[in-house]
Amino acid sequence: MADKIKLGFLLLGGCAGCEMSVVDLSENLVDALEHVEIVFWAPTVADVKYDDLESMEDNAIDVAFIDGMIRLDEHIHMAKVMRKKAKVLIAYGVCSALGGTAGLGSLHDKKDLFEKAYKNTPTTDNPDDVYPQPECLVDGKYNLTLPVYQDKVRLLNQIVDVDYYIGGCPPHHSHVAAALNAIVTGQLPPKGSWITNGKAVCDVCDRNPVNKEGDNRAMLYRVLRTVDGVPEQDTCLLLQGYICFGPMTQGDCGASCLKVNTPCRGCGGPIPGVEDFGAQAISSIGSILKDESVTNQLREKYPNLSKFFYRYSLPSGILPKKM
Amino acid sequence: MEKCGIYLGCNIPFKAPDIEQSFNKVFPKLGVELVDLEGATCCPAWGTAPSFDIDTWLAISGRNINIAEEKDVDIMTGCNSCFGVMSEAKHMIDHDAAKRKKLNENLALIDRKFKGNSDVFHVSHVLYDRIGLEKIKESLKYTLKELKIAVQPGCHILWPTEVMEVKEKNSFFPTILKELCEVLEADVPHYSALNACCGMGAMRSTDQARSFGLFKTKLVNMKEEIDPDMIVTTCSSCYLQFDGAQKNLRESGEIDFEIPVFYYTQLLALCMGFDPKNVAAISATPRDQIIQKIQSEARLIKQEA
Amino acid sequence: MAKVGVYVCHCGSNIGGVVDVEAVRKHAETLPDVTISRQNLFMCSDPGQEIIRQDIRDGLVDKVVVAACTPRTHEPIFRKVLEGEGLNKFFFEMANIRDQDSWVHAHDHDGATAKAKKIVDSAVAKAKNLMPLEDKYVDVTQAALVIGGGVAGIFSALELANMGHKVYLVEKDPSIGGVMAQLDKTFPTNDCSACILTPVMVDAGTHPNIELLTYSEIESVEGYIGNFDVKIRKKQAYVDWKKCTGCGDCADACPVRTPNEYNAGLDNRSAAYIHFPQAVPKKAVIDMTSCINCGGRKIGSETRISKKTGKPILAPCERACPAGAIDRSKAVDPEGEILDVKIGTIVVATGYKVMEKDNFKSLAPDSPNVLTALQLERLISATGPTGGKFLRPSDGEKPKTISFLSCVGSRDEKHHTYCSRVCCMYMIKQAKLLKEKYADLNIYMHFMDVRTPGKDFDEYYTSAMDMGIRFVRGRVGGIDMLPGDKLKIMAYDADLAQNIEVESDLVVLATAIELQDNIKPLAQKLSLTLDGSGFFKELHPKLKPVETAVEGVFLAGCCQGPKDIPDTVAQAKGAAAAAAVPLAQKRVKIDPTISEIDREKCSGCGICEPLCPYGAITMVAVNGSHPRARIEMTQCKGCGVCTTACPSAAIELHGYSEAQIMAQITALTL
Amino acid sequence: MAAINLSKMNQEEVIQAVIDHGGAGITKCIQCNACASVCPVAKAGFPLFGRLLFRKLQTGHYEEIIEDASSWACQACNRCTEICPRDAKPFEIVFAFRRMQAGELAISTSAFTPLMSLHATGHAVYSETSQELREQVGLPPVPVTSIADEKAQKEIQTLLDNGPMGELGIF
Amino acid sequence: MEFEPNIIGFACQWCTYAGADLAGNLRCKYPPSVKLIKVPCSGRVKPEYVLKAFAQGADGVLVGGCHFGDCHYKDGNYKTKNRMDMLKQMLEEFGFDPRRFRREWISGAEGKKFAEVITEFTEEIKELGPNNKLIEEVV
Repeated sequence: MADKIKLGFLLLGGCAGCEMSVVDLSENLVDALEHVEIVFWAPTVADVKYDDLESMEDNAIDVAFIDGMIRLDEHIHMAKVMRKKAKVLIAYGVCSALGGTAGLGSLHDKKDLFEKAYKNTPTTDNPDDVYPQPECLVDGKYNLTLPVYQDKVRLLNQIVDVDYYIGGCPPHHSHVAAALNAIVTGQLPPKGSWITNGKAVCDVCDRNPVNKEGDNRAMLYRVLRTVDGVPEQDTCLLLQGYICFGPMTQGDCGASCLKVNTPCRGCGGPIPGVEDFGAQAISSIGSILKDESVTNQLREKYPNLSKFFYRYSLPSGILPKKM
Repeated sequence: MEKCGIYLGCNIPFKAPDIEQSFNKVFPKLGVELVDLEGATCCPAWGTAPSFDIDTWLAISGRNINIAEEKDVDIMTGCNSCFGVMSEAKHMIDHDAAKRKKLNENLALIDRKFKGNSDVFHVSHVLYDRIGLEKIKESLKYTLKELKIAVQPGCHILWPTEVMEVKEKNSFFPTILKELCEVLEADVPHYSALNACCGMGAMRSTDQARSFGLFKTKLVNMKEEIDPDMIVTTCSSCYLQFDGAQKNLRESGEIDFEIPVFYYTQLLALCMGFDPKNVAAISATPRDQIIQKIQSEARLIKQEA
Repeated sequence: MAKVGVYVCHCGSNIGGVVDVEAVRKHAETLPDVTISRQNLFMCSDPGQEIIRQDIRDGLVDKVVVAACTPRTHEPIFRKVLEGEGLNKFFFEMANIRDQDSWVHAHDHDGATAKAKKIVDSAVAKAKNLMPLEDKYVDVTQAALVIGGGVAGIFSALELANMGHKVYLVEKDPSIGGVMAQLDKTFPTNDCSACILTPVMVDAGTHPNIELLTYSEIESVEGYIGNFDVKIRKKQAYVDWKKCTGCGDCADACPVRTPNEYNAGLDNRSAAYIHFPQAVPKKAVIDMTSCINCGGRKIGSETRISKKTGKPILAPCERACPAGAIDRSKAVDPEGEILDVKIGTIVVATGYKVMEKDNFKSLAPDSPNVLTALQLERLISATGPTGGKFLRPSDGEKPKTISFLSCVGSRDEKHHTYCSRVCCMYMIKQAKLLKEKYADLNIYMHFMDVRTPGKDFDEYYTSAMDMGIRFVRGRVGGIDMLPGDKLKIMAYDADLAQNIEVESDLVVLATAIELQDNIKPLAQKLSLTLDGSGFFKELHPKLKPVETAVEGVFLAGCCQGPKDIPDTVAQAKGAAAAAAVPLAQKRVKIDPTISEIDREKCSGCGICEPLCPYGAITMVAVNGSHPRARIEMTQCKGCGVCTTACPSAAIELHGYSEAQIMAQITALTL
Repeated sequence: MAAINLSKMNQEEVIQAVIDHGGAGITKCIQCNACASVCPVAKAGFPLFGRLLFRKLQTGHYEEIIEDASSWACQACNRCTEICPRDAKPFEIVFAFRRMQAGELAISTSAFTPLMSLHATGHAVYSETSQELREQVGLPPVPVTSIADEKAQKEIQTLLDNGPMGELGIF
Repeated sequence: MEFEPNIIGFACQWCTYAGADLAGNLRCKYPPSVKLIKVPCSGRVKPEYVLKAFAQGADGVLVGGCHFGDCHYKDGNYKTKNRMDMLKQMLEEFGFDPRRFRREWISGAEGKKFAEVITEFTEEIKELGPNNKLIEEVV
């Protein structure tokens, strides 16, 4: 048997949900392990120090998956180290690829975010205004450090070269399986690509009116949020007035959210060829609003448009942060 | 009770205070509380600041309007000139950002800031548009049946229509004052020089003879075409010209008739039954006779049970 | 790598007098992919074109950028040059450094030169990304549509019909004839309007190639040049026109009185009426908005039998009709019927209206003795409300003094800034006709200035002075109403330098000509735009006066701008000739700058489908996969709305592609 | 009258001055005479009204007409503005010319009294005898306007003194 | 040297572009700040283009289309309005001065208006100063 393909997993600024999708492979993972071995999986699975990765030989890992966005100098450092150690580097999951929900933090400055997190939440009691400091001298001799918080969220590809991208929050396990399969069978697309079927959620959505006999796409004559009532099953959410990003989002998830009556929020990332998810969403959604009154409804229901349209992708936009 | 800032100007408080008194009587009775505008100055008159410097004009008008703003009321004025000056000033301030900026720089010198919350109304606009003919009709004690009125709306309440809050249907053939008189049951026929200028104001101070000439044309036209029992105006300047210049013309032998002149609220106050000693006491052209006639027993309106 | 040739035009001194042309040329030379950069006095001239031809022949350039005027006029000229040399004609891009640069920045030579360089950068960036495109052709339906049956529409229709083309002539009123049918006489020959128009109307009504559709309106227009699908609504006349003989008995029997449009509201007509005596077709209609349903004879109601007489109870109109053309018990659709016709080209000749006097508050509009000139025209016409007797409306007295006011609503920023072109002449005509008939009539003509540019026009004007008609120079500022229904004109005689007043029995306002009220919906149906004066916009004010921005749609008559009858007829014939060209060519070119879907990229979300204004997009199932979008080439007009909306970036608009626009943005910024 | 050599007239400068003083419509006037036909100044027989004034200004007349009092007879009735077909706002041009005259103190002496009164009391028109009249009809002798209000008088003086009018030395 | 703003204008060929040509015909004067990119319809302008222009340092961006009811393609300008109004709000949320972005309806007959809009827009941007910040941040 040929050498197994060596995989590595590294979590940066994220929740490890993407790695849960690997676990969700269940039996498939067992099958896969015939062809691959995982040589690094931190910090989610193994407790390691910086040294453990730094001391590996360069290119020791065949394919590395990095999930999470980049907010701390530690993230930057580890991403660079991992790039050296890996032959192929995959930005795994929407945080790593596009910034993710945490990327919306770039619409605020550090001061705002710290005040909110360490002082102003209802359950926080911080009368002395204590905030995390990058350095702290304890007992006059122990210089303790914390990773330095950066001014904005960055994407992996803004730090190192990225070979492939996988969207999703998290990526659907079937998507992960397909990616692993491509790796194992050597059927990866050209470098720099997204590993995706390249079609929108609508393509695989049973609700899409285009996919139904005798039904048609139509303009939106109202805007609803899910709090306004439970959407009808089986009918396209857009047609009902629930803004759904299915048309502009990669559909490798198999339209999972739609299956549980929830509108797509775009975690799959934009269809290849589209540079800026939010700008395209404005363009596409803005086109099918019947008239100005519907646009106004949308603006009323979603007072902050940027956080709505860029929910998973703000740092990847042409304007990547608050100016 | 609806509130309205009463802007007096100069002519009314100093030359015809009986008009001021007629406001005090008439408006509360019609459900409008008059709010004093303490410290208000001249509007400023066309011949003063507006003839010298636009920003100074806007500053003085803006200050007057600001006094009303601070009391949270609109402005009502009984003088057409004041109405014209302040309406045009307000229009300029509202539509020209640079002028507004300059205005507030000027007002900052006296610790004021123009907000733009108060509108400028004429007495006749408040009567016609905000109070309404119906309410006036209900307040009357005497009728003017079979009395003929020549109305004189005056110029500044007609043009430019662009700057006004309340507009005539056709400013060249105005009907607001006509309707206000008709509700008193008087006869208000049309005469051809209805919208002609009376010659008061700047023209009279520049050249009295020419001013009187223009006035005479109009007065004679009224007399010949409709021969009215009285002349009714809602402009204090027109009032002074019709009342005063008529006397001059008669004394110089240019006319041989006299027509009593009323400011509309004076006439309205009389019809409501107020004492002429308060509301119609000062005039150069006699009007005792017609006042007696108006407040006569025969003209009492019978209240329906 | 592209070989871009840049050619900078001086346009005489139009560009060269402001922009440093040599500096721009030099700058272009430094741009990547630019192989040649040249300048010439007039690039559009033969020698200018030859420079480009030679460079193409020498293999020096394969993409051409001309920095000159606007592509809106000159792009076709240069494309032909490329085509002539065997280069794809879409390998051409224009840099507009005249209309949008030198002409507007004459005060800033450096700024204009710097801007010209950026504009060239942008054009070169686009040129590098140009793709070859091929023209496509479709067949032309052999029929024309003329909208409007006034003198313009009639002549356009006749001209096309005489060339052998099938013509549908659509008129909203019951008869063709338009405003000209309301006129008494016409200047400068004073021939009777009816006498010269009626025979032409009859020609149009009887021509074998003309299908007359009066009392009809355009419901919708779809399609494109050569292949318009037009729906025409034949309004409900409530009279069976196949039986109606035009005898007018129904009109005589009808008791209703409602303002008569034909007489400009000066008298009344009945609800059942014939448009006017010389109507073509001479058919009656019943105007249901004013009909009072005599005898409870609502349309479609059952006929009741009188108990007294035992006869059916009929409305007077039904009873009067000797031809049995009115049957009120018959339920007919109040909306009329819709005709579907296929059309190759369209002539729009919807005419004009004159402004109503109510618009002019200072001119005593409430006086019955203030008339518009069109009302006077009816008042002095033999077919008018007084049978041609000149009597003033308030009391039927014969006027002794009449005043004409010019430029009412014309040359006035509060109404229309343009000159209505015909008022001076028709006022003089009306004055002359009156003076000829009533020598003792005092006539005052108040003018800003008398405009008489036309054959025999000025002689017509001066002869009016000889007749004793008095001309006063000075715009009238107001009219007072005097006792006895008289009117006092307030004027200022500019030549006398004196205020004057004129007491008149009758005042005539020469009110402005403007587009008909309800024309905007028609404009939208036809995708036509209006110009700053509110008339239909021609494609070019000088060189394309009958063409519009919509290929295959042409303009004739006053809907394009005020004009007199000779000019209207000339333009009508011109529009007919232009509209006949595609019919004669039998096929037309389809512009390839339209959108196309990359089926491989399409996700089938369907967002684009409801957006297309022409319904060109359909979702089509393709072997096994979900449906994908498809654009019908002949229906797409290339707006790019779908391209912008497509969330899968699957739609390309040829000629305005993503790569081209992005390259331009980059060229203009970085 | 001898012919005027137009090429020697200062047209641009005069027109610019009119515009600077608030008469931007001066270049729009086409001498249609509508304003003159209804102007009270014209009808009362003053020599220099509306259209004629505008023509003079358009052709660069200034010194020749600076002392003419006609413009001060303008009633500001604005009928001209309402009907001007060019939307030139004739009233504003007349007043612009007035301001040019005022800037050179080319105003009648009778205009000074109201100005000084405005500065002193806040009212352009005021007479002592009014107190008696007011009491006669049952009003307090002075109204609540600036006439009895020192702070208000200070305010109006500040506004007048700090503008161009303050520089004319009238007050 | 005085700051001359760089304004990128996306102009529909039937209205705003034609209006700009008419401004030339009428010899209306305006500052040489604006350079137009001709598009068939304002509905062809992607919000992305506006962002791109700003990111690459444009001081102002104008999207010009036909007045409502005048669109050569019936209703492309309504789409433009929906898209661009939302974009403008989003720009503001990004802390970007929305005055740098304008959506204007200028018809082919409004040459004078085109010149006025550009003059006024240029003045406004001159007051705001160059769009340096964004260049630093993004590029």
